[in-house]
Amino acid sequence: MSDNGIRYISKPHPVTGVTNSKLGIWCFLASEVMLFGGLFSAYVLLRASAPSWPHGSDLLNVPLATLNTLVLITSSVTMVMAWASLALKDFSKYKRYMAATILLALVFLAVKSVEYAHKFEHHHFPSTNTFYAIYFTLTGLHGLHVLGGVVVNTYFLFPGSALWKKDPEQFKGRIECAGLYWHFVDLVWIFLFPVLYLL
Amino acid sequence: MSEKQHSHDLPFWRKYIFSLDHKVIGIQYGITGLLFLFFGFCLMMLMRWQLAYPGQPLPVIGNLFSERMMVGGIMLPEFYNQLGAMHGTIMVFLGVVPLAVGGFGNYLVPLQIGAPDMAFPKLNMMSYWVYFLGGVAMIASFFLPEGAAQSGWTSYPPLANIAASGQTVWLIGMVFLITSSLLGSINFIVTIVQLRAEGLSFFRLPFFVWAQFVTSFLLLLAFPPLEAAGVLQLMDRLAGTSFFMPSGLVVAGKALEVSGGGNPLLWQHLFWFLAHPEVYVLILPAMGIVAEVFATNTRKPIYGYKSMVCSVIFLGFMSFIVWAHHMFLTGMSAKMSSFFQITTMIISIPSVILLTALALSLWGGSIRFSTPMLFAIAFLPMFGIGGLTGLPLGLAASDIHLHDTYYVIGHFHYVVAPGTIFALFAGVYHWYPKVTGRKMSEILGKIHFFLSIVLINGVFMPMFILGLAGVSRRLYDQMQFAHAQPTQPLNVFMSVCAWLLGLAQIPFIINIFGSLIWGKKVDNNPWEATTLEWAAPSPPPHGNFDAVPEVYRGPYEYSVPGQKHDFWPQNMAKEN
Amino acid sequence: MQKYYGWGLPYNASAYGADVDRLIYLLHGFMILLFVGWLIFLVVALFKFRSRPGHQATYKPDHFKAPTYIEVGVALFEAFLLIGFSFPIAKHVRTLPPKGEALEVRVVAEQFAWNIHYPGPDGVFGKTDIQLMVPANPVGLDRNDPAAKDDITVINQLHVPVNKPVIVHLSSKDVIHSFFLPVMRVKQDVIPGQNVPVWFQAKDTGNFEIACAQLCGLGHYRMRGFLIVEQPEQFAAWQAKYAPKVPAPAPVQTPASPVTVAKE
Amino acid sequence: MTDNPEEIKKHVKVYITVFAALAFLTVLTVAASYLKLPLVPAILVALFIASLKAGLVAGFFMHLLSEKQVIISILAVTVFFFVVLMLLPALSSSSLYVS
Repeated sequence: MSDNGIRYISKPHPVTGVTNSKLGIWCFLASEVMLFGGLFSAYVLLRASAPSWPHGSDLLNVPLATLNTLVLITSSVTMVMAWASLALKDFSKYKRYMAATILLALVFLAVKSVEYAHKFEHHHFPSTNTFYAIYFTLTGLHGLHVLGGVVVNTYFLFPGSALWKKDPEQFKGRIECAGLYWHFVDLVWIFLFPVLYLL
Repeated sequence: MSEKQHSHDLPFWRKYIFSLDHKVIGIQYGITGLLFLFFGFCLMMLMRWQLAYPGQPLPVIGNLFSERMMVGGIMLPEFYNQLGAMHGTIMVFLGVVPLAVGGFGNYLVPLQIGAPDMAFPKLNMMSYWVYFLGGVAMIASFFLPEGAAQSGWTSYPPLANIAASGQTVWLIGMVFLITSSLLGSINFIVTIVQLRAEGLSFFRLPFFVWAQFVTSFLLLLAFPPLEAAGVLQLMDRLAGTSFFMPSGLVVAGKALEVSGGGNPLLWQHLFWFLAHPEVYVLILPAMGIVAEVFATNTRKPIYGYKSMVCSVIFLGFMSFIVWAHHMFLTGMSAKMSSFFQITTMIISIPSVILLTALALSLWGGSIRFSTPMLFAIAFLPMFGIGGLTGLPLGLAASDIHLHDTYYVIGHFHYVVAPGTIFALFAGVYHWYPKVTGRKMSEILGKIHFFLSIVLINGVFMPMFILGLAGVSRRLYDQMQFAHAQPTQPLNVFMSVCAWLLGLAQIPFIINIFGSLIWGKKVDNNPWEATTLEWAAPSPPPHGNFDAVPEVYRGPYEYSVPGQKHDFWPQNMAKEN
Repeated sequence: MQKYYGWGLPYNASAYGADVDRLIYLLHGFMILLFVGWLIFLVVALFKFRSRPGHQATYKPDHFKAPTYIEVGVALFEAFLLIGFSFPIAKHVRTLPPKGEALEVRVVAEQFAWNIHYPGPDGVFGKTDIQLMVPANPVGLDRNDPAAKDDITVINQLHVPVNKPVIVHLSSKDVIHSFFLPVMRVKQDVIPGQNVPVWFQAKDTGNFEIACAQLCGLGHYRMRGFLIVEQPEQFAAWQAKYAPKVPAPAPVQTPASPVTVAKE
Repeated sequence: MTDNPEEIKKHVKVYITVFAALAFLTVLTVAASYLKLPLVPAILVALFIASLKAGLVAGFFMHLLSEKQVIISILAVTVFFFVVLMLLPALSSSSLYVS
């Protein structure tokens, strides 16, 4: 029971079995699925109607992207470990795992910016052709989502963690939701990587 | 310190401007929505001058505009196209949806399900202010050097891609509005699923809450593809990509330096993938309001509550597979147009069921002709005309002649203007006592109703005649076409009706502000209704109910045999 | 002069226009019938069950079965209209007449004009190139191409022989337009980057109109063309008059501004 | 979510194995791309591996395998509309368009 009487904030609803925030984050992820779905369907339509479509591996650096994928998967794991250590009431382990997640995300963004810089040097801009256009749009929007995740996670690492002492249950729920968002961002990259780089 | 005292010592700006209370946010949405409706109405009244008297200077107001819009009072085509595009955008995205979903939904859903507030109050406040930013962006685009967006509210590329800077501001405004509706819909779904009172099962929910629930799913799942399309168009306009620009374009004699390879139909598909569920977002809350007003004023339960709920859910699913009936003429083959004709015919069935169920709810009732009831009754035939005129547009054969003519404009305005907006008027008159504790004047209300119902038909009925004659839409001056000249006098009639309709809203405006002072004071249940919002005091305090209410029966238990009163509120344990 | 336009459907000069008009009238009859019957029910219900002293609403009034029959009837009639009328007409409109019989014309829509390109007696369209698209040569016809020698290009003047199917190949140079012939009940969006054929067959001669039905910018309202349906002899005479006089190879003017189309 | 420590410790082992599987699948899909398969099989292979990885992340990391019915039904509705959205390009492919 929070201050203005809204129930099921930290305790799950007896019938539906979920807390408000978990249902809310899943609804948000549903809309994100439709957002990236719209961009993927644009990709498919553009590729189908294009007379010639370059091979991703010819224009893009696949080994670097593979490393990037592994970095993002590792950050997904450290995120779920952070949540698990909260479940084990081990706050210090949580802080280490959360820091690792943020660090890995920054590595991912760094690799991405290196990749972008490399392309801009060779005058491959979004306006060069439709392949680069959809490549920059998809990876750019995904990058923005990664950045958003980093900002939220940093909040939970420093100022947000004060809630741990006041209401551990609610804080664990928040970290779970941040985790769900983060795994979703990783999920999108899991599809982006083969579609853009390997096909 | 209980919640009630806590809210009293909030500073003014925390209590009214950046409030977390769903009722204050509902009123904020309501007032902003009504202001934008009025602003969109004024844009239309300007357009009506050019349509009725093409090329003649606008008497007084004409010289207020800058040289780029009106030269010596004579409207320029650029300004006319801006008015057309912004009238559509403002009425749909800034007027009706925020009023129907943001205003009515935010205020009433928590009350009708017995919840103290929405599930995420901060998210609720943020969704209002993101909507507000979107509105500011749309209005600011008028003051750009080359004016606002001018390629229609559908902004089809390549025209939208090569348009002036107003289109970029329109896209940014749209991204804000879409984000606001998205956050709002998450709030609604979680509130309706999680915070229902004890004993309030899904099939005891008032139909208004069902309508808002399905509307929230449409907003949640249909808006993001348009956001994706908006991102693509922003990239086209700012980063020089060519998602929607095919190669080999020659504009004004010069070949366009774009990488080409894009497909303009991609935008149309993504836009209409949203825009058809969007039109159901416009109509479902209106049907919810009409159902509530009907039950209360016929003193009997709604006919076929379960069949209406199933139709609304079926409508929600079907609305996602009909979008291409807006694109019959883009060169699609007979096979594809047949598929979308069939789905369009199928989707007309739940709408007919909903309309028939509402009409049959009158049978056997004891009908009180109060102002909300008058507007709700008028909704039925008006939405009926809107729906019926959708038939010739839904069949590809007749759509060939009628597509993109004034017939289409008559069709969708009948659904939105005398349909949704009349239902919203009914809602304002019906719930004003709950929001302010005072009743609106019946005399002013009836004047407003009888003037509006006559004039609104005067504006939109002739559009079908223009449409059959083949007059294309969005024409700055239809006198240029021989096939459009005979119907030009009708435009004068329509314009006069439109201006008078503007005047007919004055009793409504006087009523809204006047009743705050001289309206009759009422208790918490002036209409003797059964749903939960009438169990809370009017206006309800922060937190709505003292304790979480207990619900014992369905939402519309009126004239139950063997009861003293002819209404049996949901939360009343023993008989009434 | 015979009055072609008035209130309601314009004059029908198309061979298959009668089917479309019949469908539109049938639909509107059905709609008016449904609406009036339904309005009568509404008025009767409102009057019969208005609240008055001594009148009590009934909790569960016994509802007659009529509404469900009406709903099913409406659905069946809609299905009949769909399969009986709309599909055949839509299919008829979409299947082009055999190439041999029909006159083929290319119409290139441009911001605020219809450029019309006839293949000329040899029946073959000349090559076009966007490099050559200058105001004097809006279609960008390359006169050096042998097939283009006899091609005729005109602006806003679509001459068509009567009682002969005409296939119009629509393409656009800049934005989306919509090729609309009110009297022929023909309308087809012209999407840049696509070449969409549409066909019609005139059954009467006369001076009719071409209109643009899709917002295409400032001049959308004045994008007017003329559709002149005439006897075959007059059509041949007109074509002869407009055939290029001296087949001198048109000097390849370098377009005004050196324009490079970005590489594909 | 059961909160007792042993349960969580078991979960942690699962997360590590899932992590290994994801890493392996990533390397596998990259290796598959070097086979230079023709387009359609390449798409099928890549999408199959990607769906496998997505299933692992969604099932274990996002606890979808043990999730409540209300969330599963919302996701089912979303998948239905996602499929319609992905059919959109097929509907506007040139075969269905006269041009």
